[in-house]
Amino acid sequence: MNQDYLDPINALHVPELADTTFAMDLLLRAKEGVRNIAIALTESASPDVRTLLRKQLMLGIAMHQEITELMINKKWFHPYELSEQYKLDQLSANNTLMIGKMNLFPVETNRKGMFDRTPDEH
Amino acid sequence: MNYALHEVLEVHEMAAFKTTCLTKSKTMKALVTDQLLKDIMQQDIDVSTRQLQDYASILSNAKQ
Amino acid sequence: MDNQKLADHESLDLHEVINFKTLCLAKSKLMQGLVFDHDLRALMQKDVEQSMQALGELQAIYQRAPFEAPVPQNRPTPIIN
Amino acid sequence: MNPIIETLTGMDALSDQVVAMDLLIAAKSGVRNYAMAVTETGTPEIKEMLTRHLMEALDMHEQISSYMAEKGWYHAWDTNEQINLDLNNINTALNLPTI
Repeated sequence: MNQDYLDPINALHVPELADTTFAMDLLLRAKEGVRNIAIALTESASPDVRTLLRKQLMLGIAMHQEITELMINKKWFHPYELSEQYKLDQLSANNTLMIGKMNLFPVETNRKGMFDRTPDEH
Repeated sequence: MNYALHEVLEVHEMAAFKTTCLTKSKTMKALVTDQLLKDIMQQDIDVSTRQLQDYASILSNAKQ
Repeated sequence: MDNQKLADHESLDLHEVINFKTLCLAKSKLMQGLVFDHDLRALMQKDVEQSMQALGELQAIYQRAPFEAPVPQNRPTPIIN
Repeated sequence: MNPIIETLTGMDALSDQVVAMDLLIAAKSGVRNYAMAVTETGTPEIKEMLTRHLMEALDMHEQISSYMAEKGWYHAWDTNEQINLDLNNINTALNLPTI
């Protein structure tokens, strides 16, 4: 693996990789959101809570549909061609595994000093 | 009409669930005495019947 | 009915939904700075607006939870020491 | 419930309540199942159908839960009362004769 993260070759395909990841994240969140609201609905008894949750459920389903269509149009998601989808799944898993192996933050990340207490506390 | 595989599986899942629900509601309705509960169950039976017909048409479309 | 306290179980599920929505809002807002595609960014912005609206409405109802309490200005325990 | 079956099974104490509860649980799992299914589909035709079914399942859930609340079989706002009812039902179920 190329250990030089500043090597311009690494910038190749980054936009695709980033956007497919974020779109997938958005899709999974939309999905999770619909399920969460549906479960909350089966637990709610107050009429106004139910009305609100129902409205948000419909919005959530519509949002899920929009993301699905966007991802299909951009060819980031292939629900109808499973082997295409398989390739994408493996690719993004491999790419992300590669990132996982990188030592991205070699220096101390504790930034507490930057948010220190107010001056008069000393 | 061509559907994605996971969609067909999902519809199959719902059809199986609804089939048991409908069967149960139909048999249980005979055991109930309260009229209001009977009405609700009849409504459930009607709705479930319609839904199952929807599934049947989707599933037969999916069959090649 | 409208100003009545909520039931225990529905308050707990509201808690789940609110926390989830909060995280979603934060993610969609922050990730807009990272995406390249314009359509995806526009959709994320739409999600931000919808989530803000939804979160506000959920908060308003959440105030009627049986365990509601006055909200302090900051988180109770600072991690900086 | 039908008096003959009631006495036959010793369920006179539970009667319609069991059936209503079963219906409530079915409606509840229905809503959850639909929410799962709806977020797994992309074809508009299937999605619309499942969304419509989800709404119908929600209506059914609402109807049956308010019916049970009216009958005093379901105490949404009083957890203690609900626990008492649960304990009662547990006992009745435990004491049912096995045929």
